Amino acid sequence: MADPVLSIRDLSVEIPTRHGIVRPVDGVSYDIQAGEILGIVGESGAGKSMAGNAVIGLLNPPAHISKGEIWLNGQRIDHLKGDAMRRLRGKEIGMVFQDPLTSLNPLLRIGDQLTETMMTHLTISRAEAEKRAVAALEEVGIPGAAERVNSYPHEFSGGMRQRVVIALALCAEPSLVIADEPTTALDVSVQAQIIALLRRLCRDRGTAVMLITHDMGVIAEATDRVAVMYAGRLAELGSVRDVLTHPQHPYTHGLMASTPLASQGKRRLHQIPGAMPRLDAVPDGCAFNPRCPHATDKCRQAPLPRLSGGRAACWYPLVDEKVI
Amino acid sequence: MSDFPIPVKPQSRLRIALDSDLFYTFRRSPVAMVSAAVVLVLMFSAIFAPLIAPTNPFNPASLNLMNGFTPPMTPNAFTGDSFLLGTDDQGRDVFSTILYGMRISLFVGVAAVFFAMVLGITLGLISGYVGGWTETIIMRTADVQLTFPSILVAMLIFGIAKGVTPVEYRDQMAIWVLILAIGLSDWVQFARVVRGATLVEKNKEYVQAARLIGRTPGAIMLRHILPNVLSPVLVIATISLALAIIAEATLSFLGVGAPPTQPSLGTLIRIGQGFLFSGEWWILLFPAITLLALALSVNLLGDWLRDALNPRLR
Amino acid sequence: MRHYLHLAAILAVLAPTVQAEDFKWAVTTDPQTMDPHAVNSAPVLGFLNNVYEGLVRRGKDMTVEPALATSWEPIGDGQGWRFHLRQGVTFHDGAEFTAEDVLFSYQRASDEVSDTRSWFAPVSDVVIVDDYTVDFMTTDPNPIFPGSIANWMIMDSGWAEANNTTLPDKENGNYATINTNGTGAFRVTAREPGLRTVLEPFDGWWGDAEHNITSAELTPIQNPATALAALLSGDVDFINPVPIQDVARLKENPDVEVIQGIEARVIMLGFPHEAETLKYSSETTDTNPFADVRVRQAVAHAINVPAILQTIMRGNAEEVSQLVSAAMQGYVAESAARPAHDPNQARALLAEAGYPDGFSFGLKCPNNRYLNDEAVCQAITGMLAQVGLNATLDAMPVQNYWPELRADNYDMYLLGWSPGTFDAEHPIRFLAATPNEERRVGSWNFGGYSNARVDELLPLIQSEIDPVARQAMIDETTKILQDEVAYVPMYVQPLVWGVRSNIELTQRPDNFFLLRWVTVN
Amino acid sequence: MLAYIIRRVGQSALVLLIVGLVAFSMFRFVGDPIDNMLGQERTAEDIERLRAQLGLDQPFVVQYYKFLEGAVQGNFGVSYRQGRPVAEILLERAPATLELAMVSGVLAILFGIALGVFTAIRRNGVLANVIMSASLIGVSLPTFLIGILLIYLFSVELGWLPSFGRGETVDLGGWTTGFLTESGLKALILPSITLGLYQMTLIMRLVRSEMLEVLRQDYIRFARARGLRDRAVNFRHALKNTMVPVITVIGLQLGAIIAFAIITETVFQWPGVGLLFINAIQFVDIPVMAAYLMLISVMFVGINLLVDILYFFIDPRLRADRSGGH
Repeated sequence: MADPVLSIRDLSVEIPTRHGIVRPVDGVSYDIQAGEILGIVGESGAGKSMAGNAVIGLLNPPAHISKGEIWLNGQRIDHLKGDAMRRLRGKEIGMVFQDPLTSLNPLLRIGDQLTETMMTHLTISRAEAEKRAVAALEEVGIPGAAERVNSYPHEFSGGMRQRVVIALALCAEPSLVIADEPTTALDVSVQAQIIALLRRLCRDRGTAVMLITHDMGVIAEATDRVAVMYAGRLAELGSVRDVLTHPQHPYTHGLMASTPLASQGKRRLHQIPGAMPRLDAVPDGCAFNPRCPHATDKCRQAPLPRLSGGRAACWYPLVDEKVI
Repeated sequence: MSDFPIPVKPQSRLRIALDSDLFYTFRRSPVAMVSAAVVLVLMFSAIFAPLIAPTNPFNPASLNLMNGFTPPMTPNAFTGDSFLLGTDDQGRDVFSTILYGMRISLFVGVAAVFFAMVLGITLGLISGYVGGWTETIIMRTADVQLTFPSILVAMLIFGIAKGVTPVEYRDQMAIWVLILAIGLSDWVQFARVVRGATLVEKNKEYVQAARLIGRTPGAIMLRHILPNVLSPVLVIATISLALAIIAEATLSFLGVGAPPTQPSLGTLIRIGQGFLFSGEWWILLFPAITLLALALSVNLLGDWLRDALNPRLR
Repeated sequence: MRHYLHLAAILAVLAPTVQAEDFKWAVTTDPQTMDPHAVNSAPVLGFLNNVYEGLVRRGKDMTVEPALATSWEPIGDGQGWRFHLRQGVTFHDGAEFTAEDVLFSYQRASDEVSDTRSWFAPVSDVVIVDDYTVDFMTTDPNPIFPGSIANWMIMDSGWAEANNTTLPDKENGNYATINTNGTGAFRVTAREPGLRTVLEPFDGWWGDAEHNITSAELTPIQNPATALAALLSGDVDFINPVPIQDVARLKENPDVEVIQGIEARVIMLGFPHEAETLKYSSETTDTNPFADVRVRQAVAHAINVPAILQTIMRGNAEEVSQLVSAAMQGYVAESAARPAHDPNQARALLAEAGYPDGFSFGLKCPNNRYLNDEAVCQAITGMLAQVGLNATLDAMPVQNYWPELRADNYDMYLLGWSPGTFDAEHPIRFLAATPNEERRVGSWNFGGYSNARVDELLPLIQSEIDPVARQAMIDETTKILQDEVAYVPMYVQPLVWGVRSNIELTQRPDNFFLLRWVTVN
Repeated sequence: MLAYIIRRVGQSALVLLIVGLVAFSMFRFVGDPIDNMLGQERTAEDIERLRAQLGLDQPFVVQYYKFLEGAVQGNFGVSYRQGRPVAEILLERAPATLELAMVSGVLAILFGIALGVFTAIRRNGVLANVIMSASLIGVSLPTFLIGILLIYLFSVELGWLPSFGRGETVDLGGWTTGFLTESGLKALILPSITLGLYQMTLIMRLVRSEMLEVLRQDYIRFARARGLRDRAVNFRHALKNTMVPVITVIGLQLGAIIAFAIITETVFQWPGVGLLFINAIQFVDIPVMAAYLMLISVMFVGINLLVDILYFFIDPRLRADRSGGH
């Protein structure tokens, strides 16, 4: 196996608050290979976006990386500051946000936003950048790209805007794309198109993708591997087929059981009792223990086993319990 | 961060207040605490001026003209009386006059802002909630009002009020006219903010629900919409208070302020500026410092409040 | 779009003229018109005295001296006055001054639309005897007539006709509102109303120049602090007035000098003699205590004038007991004593009049008319309160003040009076005589004070030629007014001018500033 | 767009009419012009005659109608005080006020925007916080006091700058300007600081809060995520987006500058329309007051219109929206 494009090692993010320090990302490790799509899934507040923000260096103060390492193409980037980090953004790491309606500057033509980005990172002339902007829009499937470069964002529909956003994220040809809930704000009808587009572009270019979502459908459809996060920690990490069909962590299991998958047909959905803990009140031991049907005293007291070799961070991984 | 699940458990009001984010950020901001302390001290001394002040400068019978122009903490050449901050041209104790003057300034400021707030909120709620012609009329009126510089509005109102008030009441009217004048020149921004917020809120589910279960528009506006627009209103109110106090001083300079026998801080400054070159600096300096401290603290508090009430800026 | 440039103007500006004799001064109120007959007000007449001249003028000590007339004498037994005109005088535009201009100026100044009309009320006819002799016929003997027309300025008849300004026009203005053509020592070279007025010496002036200025500029500055700053920083050479409170400080400043004098203006309190009830009392609503002379006496005794002069006026004013100051003709020296400040006596008088606990009432006061008027009224309020007279002070700008007084909206008011004729008859006519439209008397007697003997004496005073007999009648009138406390005269407003130390000038008691007495060193 | 402008102009005309009516109804209370027009020795008869001549004995609605009749023909009457056509006087005085307002406005806008951006970007910096707090001093003291203190310091004590007036002016075909002479420029300094300080503080604070608001928008995060330089993010992306509300307020503040010029002009004896207005009040010069208020209203209405038109150029979204009416 080649070196991963992105390698996160034991990453923790901390936010000091009046209620004490909270850790929205706590000891997380995973790799993404070139051309691979890694899905990050979890409830809101589970720390999945925070991890993405940590990678691209856009944590909002006072949030900061407190521990761990981030390696990008063999270069350690978690300690980079200011301009050094800025050069990586867009150039090495592209990012797609959730809401295409607010991701584009309403006052600038999309062509300008594209050329501006390219000219920041690539040593090309304006004319060349303009040419590439049209090509980039064509690539993401915008009809009449040559004219639409002069349009303003409000002249596009939501799905089209997200295509523009993807074009923007990819225009400097980064090796990693972080897509933070890229379809959540879109109509169901265009979600699949966008996912397919993202998948196609990255496969073609060999771009690594971190696809953050809470939508199991998107995970099933688009990703190669999946990381399940709970209360800032990695609960389970494995190939998408394994995790979806044979979850080992009780939380993943519960999550799968509560997700309506097309294959399942009509059936009463399962609910996980309780709610994810506040980040300033994560219980000792396994964070999931208050809600876990299998929890023992060990789960409540002993420090959580870190995910290393195995798939699930659990004392009692479920073995071959199919979700039906 | 705002999407962290927040537990709901019953708490006393005080507990809620002390536990609130507002109080927390307050404790973390030395500027806010100092400003609040200054405002509190000044407000306290204004309210209890009759108890604190050594003399009552509003009682003409108690004044001794020969005490006029006594420098601070220096015995008067004729009467031998000594005053902490000196006396003004009428022999009034500057310290007492400041306390009493602040009373008037604060009263005018608070009342004017309150008036502007009530008017602005009412009209803003109505125009936002009812819409249609009512909205057009209210908001066009607001435009006309904005068209007119606030000091001119205040001067016009002052002129008209002086004219229409029966002569017997005119003397007591000055203060109320000031309140009316400043308040009327200030309601528009409240109305605009409230209207904007109302437009947003009225389409939210909870308002729709309240409407469906048959709440009257008045009740919906008061119980459901109003609480949601209060924080921007509070911010505007704070800053308006400082502006109102200054506006009162400016009007006084233009000769339409508080009567000289019951001077406000602004009137004191207007009077005091006449002694800037003559060496009686204390007549101007102390009221000016007081006004500066008051307005500055209120402004700083307003600043802090704006940031504190806007969770996204925190 | 117009875009041409006055190159010459720029060059003139960029190369500043090096003339030490440029003189700049600032006053509170701009002369509102350049027409000498349109408005009878001190700012206008004072300024225009530099530009226009009358048959007679007043000297540095207010004595009447020859100007465009070289001499004058009574005609017969008080039928009028004959004026012999100065020959060889020319107007600024070069026209010659003759008797024709005097007659024209009489007609212009005495017309119904002219504000100066009242000066000529005693005149029945004006007759040109020859080119340089004019007779003024009066209805009654008029001993003070020459002095009473010292501010009547002569305008060139030809100029007025040519420029269609044979009558003043207050409402719409006309040529003479902005332009001037006098015989005076200075001519106006630039006039921007409300902003600045520039004068230059008139080369063809008949008199001998006592000044050395080559150019003078008047700027009205309203805010006293700004005016003072302008003087201190040397931006102007002379300001009038200097705020009283700044006098002491200015005296210590070596760059600046203070010139003080006693003005003609007497500051007094007035009463609603005629009113049935008080207007602003909270408890005394069915009667008018001020109709009782004892109450008015109490007021006079309650006011501590020396204290006002000591503090508010900073020792720069003099107290006064009658309607004219000591500098005026007809001043009664033996009646010079003011009622003493005596709160106890005031209280006793009030008790005697039936008001042992005093009463409340409203005191009206202007706040931009007289020197420190508002502060004085405040002080008066305090002093009256000490004897139980609780005045509510309502101070207002003068534009609101006169209408209030005319509408009788007061229980007591502050008034300043400056006799335009410098004679004691003037305030008697305007303030003491029973108001009478037809006889044109008592027009400023807001309170309607009325005394039959005063009304009887006034016409006699006006026509008495014998100075001794005339003075006796003035004495009697003064005594009556004092006894009845028709008014409470308090002090004479001080004249305080501030000049840069390199300037020499003369302060005339009527507060007129004359450029022809200015020397720039 | 054209329909929109026409409708706005129509509304503006209505606003002007109302302003005029309000103004006329209040003139009765300002005082009586008669006393200033007649001397000490006037009689009651003189007063009545002059009042009738001026039409002051008529109901104010009639006076208003007559004023409108004249105003439509460009005739604003004759000043009671100066006996000259009001239009002429206003034209004479307008350059002084406009130049002062312009300089103060430019100062306020330049410094306001620069400091606003600075304090927003360095939100938690010490210097930014000091600037924020210090700027409040400018709005915590009345303008007239600031003006007097400036005069005291720079004219009287230091003697650097003139204490009053406009200095030498140059006549450019009816427009007198103080920009071309040294004394004219010097004379501008203190008044424009006095006048602009308040507006500068206001603009600065507004720019700051709008910047903070914009800086947390997704498209700014997205711009940062694309690795754009800080300068591009802060100015090209953020500042431009703050401009719509900022321009609105600046527009209104320009009007306020002209209104507040009343006080500054009084303190500095600045020969502009504000001083004229204050004098007019003092002398109850009704034609001047009426014309001044109309002038101010026209300016405001014009500025508002201009601001709205500016929006079109700044915000492409409005170009689409407005055609349908708003």
